Amino acid sequence: MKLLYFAWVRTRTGIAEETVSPPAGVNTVSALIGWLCARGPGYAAAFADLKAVRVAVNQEHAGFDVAIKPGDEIAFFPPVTGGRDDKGSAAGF
Amino acid sequence: MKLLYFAWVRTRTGIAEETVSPPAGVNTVSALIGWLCARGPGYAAAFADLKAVRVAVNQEHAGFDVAIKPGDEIAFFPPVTGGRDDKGSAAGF
Amino acid sequence: MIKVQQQDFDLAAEIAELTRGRTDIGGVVSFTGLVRDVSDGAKVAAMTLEHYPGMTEKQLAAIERDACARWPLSASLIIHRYGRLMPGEQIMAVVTASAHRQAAFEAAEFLVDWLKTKAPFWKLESDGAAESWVEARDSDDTAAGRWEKG
Amino acid sequence: MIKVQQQDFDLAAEIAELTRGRTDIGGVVSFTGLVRDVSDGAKVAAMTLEHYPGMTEKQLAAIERDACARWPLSASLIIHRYGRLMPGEQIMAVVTASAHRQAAFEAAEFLVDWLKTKAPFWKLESDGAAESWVEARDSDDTAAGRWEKG
Repeated sequence: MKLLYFAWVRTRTGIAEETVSPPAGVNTVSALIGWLCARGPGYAAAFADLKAVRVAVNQEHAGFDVAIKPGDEIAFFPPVTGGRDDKGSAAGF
Repeated sequence: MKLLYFAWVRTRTGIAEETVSPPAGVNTVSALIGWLCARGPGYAAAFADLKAVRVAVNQEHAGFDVAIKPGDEIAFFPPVTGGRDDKGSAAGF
Repeated sequence: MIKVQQQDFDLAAEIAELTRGRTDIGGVVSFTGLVRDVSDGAKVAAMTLEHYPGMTEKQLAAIERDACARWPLSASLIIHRYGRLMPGEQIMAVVTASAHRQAAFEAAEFLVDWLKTKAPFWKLESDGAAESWVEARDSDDTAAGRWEKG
Repeated sequence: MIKVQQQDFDLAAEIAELTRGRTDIGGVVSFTGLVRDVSDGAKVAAMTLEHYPGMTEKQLAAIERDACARWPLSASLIIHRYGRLMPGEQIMAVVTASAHRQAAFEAAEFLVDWLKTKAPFWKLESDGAAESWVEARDSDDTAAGRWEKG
Protein backbone atom coordinates (compact mmCIF):
# COMPACT_ATOMS: atom_id res chain seq x y z
CA MET A 1 0.00 0.00 0.00
CA LYS A 2 1.02 3.60 -0.68
CA LEU A 3 1.46 5.92 2.28
CA LEU A 4 1.50 9.74 2.07
CA TYR A 5 2.48 12.23 4.79
CA PHE A 6 1.72 15.94 4.74
CA ALA A 7 2.74 19.08 6.66
CA TRP A 8 4.25 18.42 10.12
CA VAL A 9 3.38 14.73 9.92
CA ARG A 10 5.74 14.63 6.93
CA THR A 11 8.47 16.61 8.68
CA ARG A 12 8.33 14.10 11.56
CA THR A 13 8.33 10.92 9.47
CA GLY A 14 11.02 12.52 7.37
CA ILE A 15 9.52 11.31 4.09
CA ALA A 16 6.63 12.46 1.91
CA GLU A 17 5.60 9.08 0.57
CA GLU A 18 6.53 5.41 0.61
CA THR A 19 5.17 2.04 -0.44
CA VAL A 20 4.92 -0.57 2.32
CA SER A 21 3.77 -4.20 2.60
CA PRO A 22 2.79 -4.78 6.24
CA PRO A 23 1.80 -8.30 7.38
CA ALA A 24 -1.78 -9.49 6.73
CA GLY A 25 -2.88 -8.78 10.30
CA VAL A 26 -2.33 -5.03 9.76
CA ASN A 27 -5.78 -4.47 8.27
CA THR A 28 -7.04 -1.24 9.87
CA VAL A 29 -5.66 2.30 10.01
CA SER A 30 -4.99 1.84 13.76
CA ALA A 31 -3.04 -1.36 13.20
CA LEU A 32 -1.04 0.34 10.44
CA ILE A 33 -0.13 3.21 12.77
CA GLY A 34 1.00 0.68 15.43
CA TRP A 35 3.11 -1.14 12.88
CA LEU A 36 4.63 2.15 11.62
CA CYS A 37 5.46 3.37 15.16
CA ALA A 38 7.57 0.25 15.68
CA ARG A 39 9.68 1.20 12.66
CA GLY A 40 11.39 4.20 14.21
CA PRO A 41 11.23 7.29 16.42
CA GLY A 42 10.15 9.59 13.52
CA TYR A 43 6.94 7.60 13.10
CA ALA A 44 6.41 7.45 16.85
CA ALA A 45 6.74 11.25 17.00
CA ALA A 46 4.37 11.74 14.05
CA PHE A 47 1.67 9.61 15.68
CA ALA A 48 2.28 10.61 19.32
CA ASP A 49 -0.91 12.73 19.43
CA LEU A 50 -3.56 11.02 17.34
CA LYS A 51 -6.13 13.74 18.12
CA ALA A 52 -4.02 16.01 15.89
CA VAL A 53 -3.78 13.55 12.98
CA ARG A 54 -6.32 13.08 10.18
CA VAL A 55 -6.48 10.12 7.80
CA ALA A 56 -7.66 9.62 4.24
CA VAL A 57 -8.02 6.22 2.61
CA ASN A 58 -8.07 6.37 -1.18
CA GLN A 59 -8.49 10.16 -0.99
CA GLU A 60 -11.57 9.99 1.26
CA HIS A 61 -11.52 11.09 4.90
CA ALA A 62 -11.52 8.02 7.14
CA GLY A 63 -11.53 7.04 10.82
CA PHE A 64 -8.80 5.09 12.58
CA ASP A 65 -10.99 1.96 12.64
CA VAL A 66 -11.42 1.83 8.86
CA ALA A 67 -10.28 -1.36 7.10
CA ILE A 68 -7.35 -1.15 4.71
CA LYS A 69 -5.99 -3.58 2.16
CA PRO A 70 -3.02 -3.92 -0.21
CA GLY A 71 -3.22 -1.36 -3.03
CA ASP A 72 -4.88 1.31 -0.89
CA GLU A 73 -3.54 4.88 -0.79
CA ILE A 74 -3.42 6.02 2.83
CA ALA A 75 -2.57 9.59 3.78
CA PHE A 76 -1.82 11.14 7.18
CA PHE A 77 -1.98 14.87 7.78
CA PRO A 78 -2.88 17.54 10.37
CA PRO A 79 -6.33 19.17 10.40
CA VAL A 80 -6.44 21.57 7.46
CA THR A 81 -5.62 25.19 8.14
CA GLY A 82 -7.33 27.35 5.59
CA GLY A 83 -5.99 30.43 7.29
CA ARG A 84 -7.54 32.31 10.15
CA ASP A 85 -9.46 35.54 10.62
CA ASP A 86 -8.17 38.86 11.80
CA LYS A 87 -5.17 38.24 14.00
CA GLY A 88 -4.86 34.80 12.45
CA SER A 89 -2.59 33.51 9.75
CA ALA A 90 -0.98 35.34 6.88
CA ALA A 91 -3.62 33.67 4.72
CA GLY A 92 -5.78 36.65 5.42
CA PHE A 93 -9.05 35.61 3.90
CA MET B 1 -31.54 79.39 -13.08
CA LYS B 2 -30.23 76.34 -14.90
CA LEU B 3 -32.68 73.57 -15.73
CA LEU B 4 -31.70 69.99 -16.59
CA TYR B 5 -33.92 67.23 -17.97
CA PHE B 6 -33.05 63.53 -18.04
CA ALA B 7 -34.35 60.32 -19.64
CA TRP B 8 -37.97 60.49 -20.83
CA VAL B 9 -38.48 63.90 -19.20
CA ARG B 10 -35.77 65.11 -21.59
CA THR B 11 -37.30 63.38 -24.61
CA ARG B 12 -40.62 65.13 -23.85
CA THR B 13 -39.23 68.62 -23.23
CA GLY B 14 -37.06 68.09 -26.29
CA ILE B 15 -33.99 69.66 -24.66
CA ALA B 16 -31.39 68.45 -22.16
CA GLU B 17 -30.71 71.77 -20.48
CA GLU B 18 -31.59 75.43 -20.61
CA THR B 19 -31.14 78.62 -18.61
CA VAL B 20 -34.34 80.46 -17.69
CA SER B 21 -35.25 83.60 -15.76
CA PRO B 22 -38.82 83.17 -14.55
CA PRO B 23 -40.59 86.07 -12.80
CA ALA B 24 -39.90 86.60 -9.09
CA GLY B 25 -43.17 84.93 -8.03
CA VAL B 26 -41.91 81.61 -9.38
CA ASN B 27 -40.05 80.69 -6.19
CA THR B 28 -40.86 77.00 -5.61
CA VAL B 29 -40.38 73.89 -7.73
CA SER B 30 -44.16 73.61 -8.12
CA ALA B 31 -44.44 77.17 -9.35
CA LEU B 32 -41.57 76.58 -11.78
CA ILE B 33 -43.33 73.52 -13.20
CA GLY B 34 -46.53 75.56 -13.65
CA TRP B 35 -44.60 78.28 -15.41
CA LEU B 36 -42.82 75.75 -17.66
CA CYS B 37 -46.07 73.99 -18.60
CA ALA B 38 -47.39 77.27 -19.98
CA ARG B 39 -44.41 77.44 -22.34
CA GLY B 40 -45.47 74.59 -24.62
CA PRO B 41 -46.98 71.13 -25.04
CA GLY B 42 -43.57 69.36 -24.58
CA TYR B 43 -43.32 70.69 -21.03
CA ALA B 44 -46.98 69.92 -20.36
CA ALA B 45 -46.35 66.31 -21.48
CA ALA B 46 -43.18 66.01 -19.37
CA PHE B 47 -45.02 67.16 -16.24
CA ALA B 48 -48.41 65.54 -16.94
CA ASP B 49 -47.83 62.85 -14.29
CA LEU B 50 -45.92 64.40 -11.38
CA LYS B 51 -45.93 61.11 -9.43
CA ALA B 52 -43.46 59.88 -12.05
CA VAL B 53 -41.15 62.90 -11.86
CA ARG B 54 -38.31 63.44 -9.39
CA VAL B 55 -36.56 66.76 -8.68
CA ALA B 56 -33.10 67.76 -7.55
CA VAL B 57 -32.17 71.29 -6.52
CA ASN B 58 -28.44 71.95 -6.64
CA GLN B 59 -27.83 68.22 -7.03
CA GLU B 60 -29.79 67.26 -3.92
CA HIS B 61 -33.11 65.43 -4.07
CA ALA B 62 -35.93 67.87 -3.31
CA GLY B 63 -39.72 67.98 -2.95
CA PHE B 64 -42.05 70.01 -5.16
CA ASP B 65 -42.59 72.55 -2.37
CA VAL B 66 -38.90 73.40 -2.04
CA ALA B 67 -37.92 77.07 -2.52
CA ILE B 68 -35.79 77.99 -5.50
CA LYS B 69 -33.88 81.12 -6.40
CA PRO B 70 -31.89 82.56 -9.30
CA GLY B 71 -28.61 80.69 -9.76
CA ASP B 72 -30.02 77.35 -8.65
CA GLU B 73 -29.51 74.20 -10.73
CA ILE B 74 -32.81 72.35 -10.96
CA ALA B 75 -33.07 68.92 -12.53
CA PHE B 76 -36.13 66.87 -13.47
CA PHE B 77 -35.94 63.13 -14.09
CA PRO B 78 -37.83 59.84 -13.68
CA PRO B 79 -37.24 57.59 -10.66
CA VAL B 80 -33.89 55.91 -11.18
CA THR B 81 -33.88 52.47 -12.73
CA GLY B 82 -30.81 50.64 -11.62
CA GLY B 83 -31.93 47.59 -13.49
CA ARG B 84 -34.24 44.86 -12.28
CA ASP B 85 -33.87 41.31 -11.09
CA ASP B 86 -34.41 38.14 -13.02
CA LYS B 87 -36.95 38.82 -15.72
CA GLY B 88 -36.15 42.51 -15.37
CA SER B 89 -34.02 44.79 -17.43
CA ALA B 90 -30.98 44.01 -19.51
CA ALA B 91 -29.00 45.54 -16.66
CA GLY B 92 -28.89 42.12 -15.17
CA PHE B 93 -27.30 42.77 -11.82
CA MET C 1 -12.83 55.59 -4.92
CA ILE C 2 -15.51 56.56 -7.43
CA LYS C 3 -15.20 56.23 -11.20
CA VAL C 4 -18.04 57.21 -13.53
CA GLN C 5 -16.86 56.60 -17.05
CA GLN C 6 -17.90 55.70 -20.57
CA GLN C 7 -15.03 53.30 -21.32
CA ASP C 8 -14.78 49.69 -20.20
CA PHE C 9 -12.63 48.67 -17.23
CA ASP C 10 -10.23 45.85 -16.33
CA LEU C 11 -11.32 44.45 -12.96
CA ALA C 12 -7.97 42.82 -12.15
CA ALA C 13 -6.12 46.06 -12.91
CA GLU C 14 -8.55 48.03 -10.73
CA ILE C 15 -8.12 45.60 -7.83
CA ALA C 16 -4.33 45.62 -8.25
CA GLU C 17 -4.37 49.44 -8.13
CA LEU C 18 -6.59 49.41 -5.04
CA THR C 19 -4.43 46.93 -3.12
CA ARG C 20 -0.98 47.91 -4.43
CA GLY C 21 1.63 48.00 -1.69
CA ARG C 22 -0.91 46.86 0.90
CA THR C 23 0.04 43.70 2.78
CA ASP C 24 -2.64 44.03 5.47
CA ILE C 25 -5.64 43.12 3.30
CA GLY C 26 -6.98 39.63 3.78
CA GLY C 27 -9.65 39.48 1.13
CA VAL C 28 -11.13 41.40 -1.77
CA VAL C 29 -14.75 41.00 -2.87
CA SER C 30 -15.90 42.24 -6.24
CA PHE C 31 -19.24 42.36 -8.00
CA THR C 32 -19.45 43.01 -11.72
CA GLY C 33 -22.81 43.78 -13.33
CA LEU C 34 -23.24 42.72 -16.94
CA VAL C 35 -25.73 43.59 -19.70
CA ARG C 36 -28.11 40.75 -20.46
CA ASP C 37 -29.76 40.17 -23.82
CA VAL C 38 -33.27 39.79 -22.42
CA SER C 39 -35.57 42.15 -20.56
CA ASP C 40 -38.97 40.86 -19.43
CA GLY C 41 -38.62 38.20 -22.11
CA ALA C 42 -37.97 40.65 -24.95
CA LYS C 43 -34.67 40.57 -26.82
CA VAL C 44 -32.33 43.47 -26.08
CA ALA C 45 -29.86 44.58 -28.72
CA ALA C 46 -28.32 47.45 -26.77
CA MET C 47 -28.78 49.56 -23.67
CA THR C 48 -27.95 53.22 -23.17
CA LEU C 49 -27.27 54.55 -19.69
CA GLU C 50 -27.87 58.22 -19.00
CA HIS C 51 -26.81 59.92 -15.78
CA TYR C 52 -26.62 63.30 -14.08
CA PRO C 53 -22.93 64.23 -14.11
CA GLY C 54 -21.94 65.82 -10.84
CA MET C 55 -24.89 64.52 -8.83
CA THR C 56 -23.99 60.92 -9.68
CA GLU C 57 -20.46 61.24 -8.33
CA LYS C 58 -21.71 63.00 -5.18
CA GLN C 59 -24.24 60.26 -4.49
CA LEU C 60 -21.78 57.43 -5.14
CA ALA C 61 -19.20 59.08 -2.87
CA ALA C 62 -21.84 59.45 -0.13
CA ILE C 63 -22.89 55.80 -0.22
CA GLU C 64 -19.24 54.71 -0.28
CA ARG C 65 -18.60 56.82 2.84
CA ASP C 66 -21.66 55.19 4.40
CA ALA C 67 -20.31 51.69 3.67
CA CYS C 68 -16.90 52.61 5.10
CA ALA C 69 -18.59 53.85 8.28
CA ARG C 70 -20.60 50.63 8.67
CA TRP C 71 -17.92 48.05 7.87
CA PRO C 72 -14.17 47.95 8.56
CA LEU C 73 -12.98 48.32 4.97
CA SER C 74 -9.35 48.74 3.97
CA ALA C 75 -10.29 50.04 0.53
CA SER C 76 -13.30 50.33 -1.74
CA LEU C 77 -14.15 51.22 -5.32
CA ILE C 78 -17.32 51.88 -7.28
CA ILE C 79 -17.08 51.99 -11.08
CA HIS C 80 -20.18 52.77 -13.13
CA ARG C 81 -20.28 53.18 -16.87
CA TYR C 82 -22.67 55.27 -18.93
CA GLY C 83 -23.39 55.47 -22.65
CA ARG C 84 -24.31 52.71 -25.07
CA LEU C 85 -23.61 49.12 -23.97
CA MET C 86 -24.12 45.78 -25.70
CA PRO C 87 -25.21 42.46 -24.11
CA GLY C 88 -22.33 40.78 -22.29
CA GLU C 89 -20.58 44.10 -21.58
CA GLN C 90 -19.68 45.22 -18.06
CA ILE C 91 -21.95 47.95 -16.65
CA MET C 92 -20.53 48.47 -13.20
CA ALA C 93 -18.34 47.01 -10.51
CA VAL C 94 -18.02 47.27 -6.77
CA VAL C 95 -14.80 46.26 -5.01
CA THR C 96 -14.38 46.02 -1.22
CA ALA C 97 -11.23 45.00 0.61
CA SER C 98 -11.04 44.09 4.27
CA ALA C 99 -9.19 42.03 6.84
CA HIS C 100 -12.59 40.46 7.57
CA ARG C 101 -14.04 38.53 4.68
CA GLN C 102 -17.61 38.82 5.95
CA ALA C 103 -17.32 42.62 6.19
CA ALA C 104 -16.09 42.74 2.59
CA PHE C 105 -19.00 40.56 1.44
CA GLU C 106 -21.65 42.52 3.34
CA ALA C 107 -20.35 45.92 2.26
CA ALA C 108 -20.20 44.83 -1.39
CA GLU C 109 -23.76 43.50 -1.26
CA PHE C 110 -24.94 46.70 0.43
CA LEU C 111 -23.34 48.85 -2.28
CA VAL C 112 -24.69 46.71 -5.12
CA ASP C 113 -28.21 46.81 -3.68
CA TRP C 114 -27.95 50.57 -3.40
CA LEU C 115 -26.56 50.99 -6.92
CA LYS C 116 -29.32 48.84 -8.33
CA THR C 117 -32.09 50.85 -6.72
CA LYS C 118 -30.85 54.34 -5.95
CA ALA C 119 -27.99 55.27 -8.25
CA PRO C 120 -28.98 58.11 -10.57
CA PHE C 121 -28.81 56.23 -13.86
CA TRP C 122 -31.60 55.83 -16.40
CA LYS C 123 -31.64 53.00 -18.88
CA LEU C 124 -32.91 53.10 -22.44
CA GLU C 125 -33.26 49.64 -23.96
CA SER C 126 -33.31 48.95 -27.67
CA ASP C 127 -34.51 45.74 -29.33
CA GLY C 128 -32.83 46.81 -32.56
CA ALA C 129 -35.91 48.69 -33.77
CA ALA C 130 -37.77 50.46 -30.94
CA GLU C 131 -36.30 52.06 -27.80
CA SER C 132 -37.93 52.27 -24.38
CA TRP C 133 -37.00 53.63 -20.96
CA VAL C 134 -36.77 51.03 -18.21
CA GLU C 135 -39.04 51.79 -15.27
CA ALA C 136 -38.33 51.23 -11.59
CA ARG C 137 -39.68 48.11 -9.94
CA ASP C 138 -40.69 47.44 -6.35
CA SER C 139 -38.69 44.22 -5.78
CA ASP C 140 -35.44 46.15 -5.91
CA ASP C 141 -36.58 48.60 -3.26
CA THR C 142 -37.25 45.60 -1.04
CA ALA C 143 -33.70 44.33 -1.48
CA ALA C 144 -32.24 47.72 -0.61
CA GLY C 145 -34.71 48.09 2.27
CA ARG C 146 -33.06 45.34 4.32
CA TRP C 147 -30.11 47.67 4.95
CA GLU C 148 -32.23 50.45 6.51
CA LYS C 149 -31.37 51.15 10.11
CA GLY C 150 -33.81 50.72 12.97
CA MET D 1 -14.38 24.85 -12.77
CA ILE D 2 -11.50 23.92 -10.46
CA LYS D 3 -7.91 25.12 -10.84
CA VAL D 4 -5.20 24.09 -8.36
CA GLN D 5 -1.99 25.68 -9.52
CA GLN D 6 1.35 27.08 -8.44
CA GLN D 7 1.35 30.11 -10.74
CA ASP D 8 -0.50 33.38 -10.16
CA PHE D 9 -3.78 34.15 -11.93
CA ASP D 10 -5.43 37.14 -13.62
CA LEU D 11 -8.90 37.54 -12.13
CA ALA D 12 -10.30 39.60 -15.01
CA ALA D 13 -9.06 37.05 -17.56
CA GLU D 14 -10.57 34.20 -15.53
CA ILE D 15 -13.94 36.00 -15.30
CA ALA D 16 -13.83 36.83 -19.01
CA GLU D 17 -13.18 33.16 -19.80
CA LEU D 18 -16.01 32.05 -17.52
CA THR D 19 -18.58 34.45 -19.00
CA ARG D 20 -17.39 34.51 -22.63
CA GLY D 21 -20.25 34.37 -25.11
CA ARG D 22 -22.80 34.36 -22.27
CA THR D 23 -25.36 37.16 -22.45
CA ASP D 24 -27.69 35.71 -19.80
CA ILE D 25 -25.51 36.44 -16.77
CA GLY D 26 -26.58 39.39 -14.68
CA GLY D 27 -23.80 39.57 -12.16
CA VAL D 28 -20.45 38.07 -11.24
CA VAL D 29 -19.16 37.96 -7.66
CA SER D 30 -15.53 37.26 -6.92
CA PHE D 31 -13.52 36.85 -3.77
CA THR D 32 -9.74 36.99 -3.83
CA GLY D 33 -7.73 35.91 -0.79
CA LEU D 34 -4.38 37.62 -0.27
CA VAL D 35 -1.32 36.86 1.86
CA ARG D 36 -0.92 39.25 4.77
CA ASP D 37 2.35 40.20 6.38
CA VAL D 38 1.18 39.53 9.93
CA SER D 39 0.04 36.39 11.74
CA ASP D 40 -1.01 36.67 15.39
CA GLY D 41 1.02 39.87 15.53
CA ALA D 42 4.23 38.29 14.23
CA LYS D 43 5.75 39.46 10.96
CA VAL D 44 5.43 37.00 8.09
CA ALA D 45 8.03 37.02 5.33
CA ALA D 46 6.59 34.16 3.27
CA MET D 47 4.01 31.39 3.40
CA THR D 48 4.23 27.96 1.80
CA LEU D 49 1.04 26.07 0.98
CA GLU D 50 1.16 22.29 0.79
CA HIS D 51 -1.74 20.20 -0.47
CA TYR D 52 -2.73 16.63 -1.34
CA PRO D 53 -2.80 16.51 -5.14
CA GLY D 54 -5.75 14.49 -6.33
CA MET D 55 -7.74 14.70 -3.11
CA THR D 56 -7.70 18.50 -3.23
CA GLU D 57 -9.25 18.62 -6.70
CA LYS D 58 -11.87 16.01 -5.73
CA GLN D 59 -12.90 17.96 -2.65
CA LEU D 60 -13.03 21.30 -4.45
CA ALA D 61 -15.13 19.76 -7.24
CA ALA D 62 -17.51 18.28 -4.65
CA ILE D 63 -18.07 21.57 -2.82
CA GLU D 64 -18.54 23.37 -6.16
CA ARG D 65 -21.23 20.83 -7.11
CA ASP D 66 -22.81 21.40 -3.72
CA ALA D 67 -22.91 25.18 -4.29
CA CYS D 68 -24.41 24.70 -7.77
CA ALA D 69 -27.11 22.48 -6.28
CA ARG D 70 -27.99 25.05 -3.59
CA TRP D 71 -27.94 28.23 -5.67
CA PRO D 72 -28.95 28.95 -9.29
CA LEU D 73 -25.48 29.63 -10.68
CA SER D 74 -24.72 30.19 -14.34
CA ALA D 75 -21.02 29.49 -13.84
CA SER D 76 -18.48 29.10 -11.04
CA LEU D 77 -14.76 28.85 -10.55
CA ILE D 78 -12.44 27.99 -7.67
CA ILE D 79 -8.73 28.75 -8.07
CA HIS D 80 -6.32 27.81 -5.30
CA ARG D 81 -2.57 28.21 -5.41
CA TYR D 82 0.06 26.17 -3.63
CA GLY D 83 3.79 26.63 -3.10
CA ARG D 84 5.66 29.62 -1.70
CA LEU D 85 3.79 32.93 -1.56
CA MET D 86 4.86 36.39 -0.41
CA PRO D 87 2.73 39.00 1.44
CA GLY D 88 0.37 40.80 -0.94
CA GLU D 89 0.21 37.84 -3.33
CA GLN D 90 -3.07 36.20 -4.34
CA ILE D 91 -3.71 32.82 -2.66
CA MET D 92 -7.10 31.85 -4.01
CA ALA D 93 -10.20 33.12 -5.74
CA VAL D 94 -13.82 32.13 -5.97
CA VAL D 95 -16.01 33.39 -8.82
CA THR D 96 -19.77 32.87 -9.04
CA ALA D 97 -22.04 34.09 -11.83
CA SER D 98 -25.82 34.19 -11.68
CA ALA D 99 -28.88 35.98 -12.95
CA HIS D 100 -29.65 36.62 -9.25
CA ARG D 101 -27.08 38.79 -7.53
CA GLN D 102 -27.98 37.52 -4.06
CA ALA D 103 -27.46 33.91 -5.16
CA ALA D 104 -24.04 34.82 -6.52
CA PHE D 105 -23.10 36.56 -3.24
CA GLU D 106 -24.35 33.74 -1.02
CA ALA D 107 -22.71 30.99 -3.06
CA ALA D 108 -19.38 32.84 -3.12
CA GLU D 109 -19.47 33.37 0.64
CA PHE D 110 -20.37 29.70 1.18
CA LEU D 111 -17.42 28.56 -0.96
CA VAL D 112 -14.98 30.94 0.72
CA ASP D 113 -16.07 29.81 4.20
CA TRP D 114 -15.58 26.20 3.14
CA LEU D 115 -12.19 26.84 1.56
CA LYS D 116 -11.01 28.64 4.66
CA THR D 117 -11.94 25.78 7.00
CA LYS D 118 -12.10 22.55 5.04
CA ALA D 119 -9.90 22.75 1.95
CA PRO D 120 -6.97 20.34 2.23
CA PHE D 121 -4.16 22.90 2.36
CA TRP D 122 -1.54 23.25 5.07
CA LYS D 123 0.30 26.48 5.62
CA LEU D 124 3.89 26.89 6.71
CA GLU D 125 4.71 30.45 7.75
CA SER D 126 8.19 31.89 7.79
CA ASP D 127 9.27 35.07 9.59
CA GLY D 128 12.51 35.07 7.60
CA ALA D 129 14.32 32.89 10.16
CA ALA D 130 12.06 30.23 11.70
CA GLU D 131 9.22 28.34 10.05
CA SER D 132 6.04 27.07 11.72
CA TRP D 133 2.92 25.21 10.64
CA VAL D 134 -0.31 27.16 11.08
CA GLU D 135 -2.81 25.33 13.24
CA ALA D 136 -6.58 25.23 12.79
CA ARG D 137 -8.69 27.55 14.86
CA ASP D 138 -12.26 27.22 16.09
CA SER D 139 -13.64 30.57 14.89
CA ASP D 140 -13.39 29.44 11.28
CA ASP D 141 -15.36 26.29 11.95
CA THR D 142 -18.10 28.51 13.34
CA ALA D 143 -18.24 30.56 10.14
CA ALA D 144 -18.50 27.44 8.01
CA GLY D 145 -21.02 25.94 10.43
CA ARG D 146 -23.72 28.45 9.52
CA TRP D 147 -24.12 26.71 6.16
CA GLU D 148 -24.87 23.27 7.65
CA LYS D 149 -28.34 22.01 6.82
CA GLY D 150 -30.94 21.22 9.44
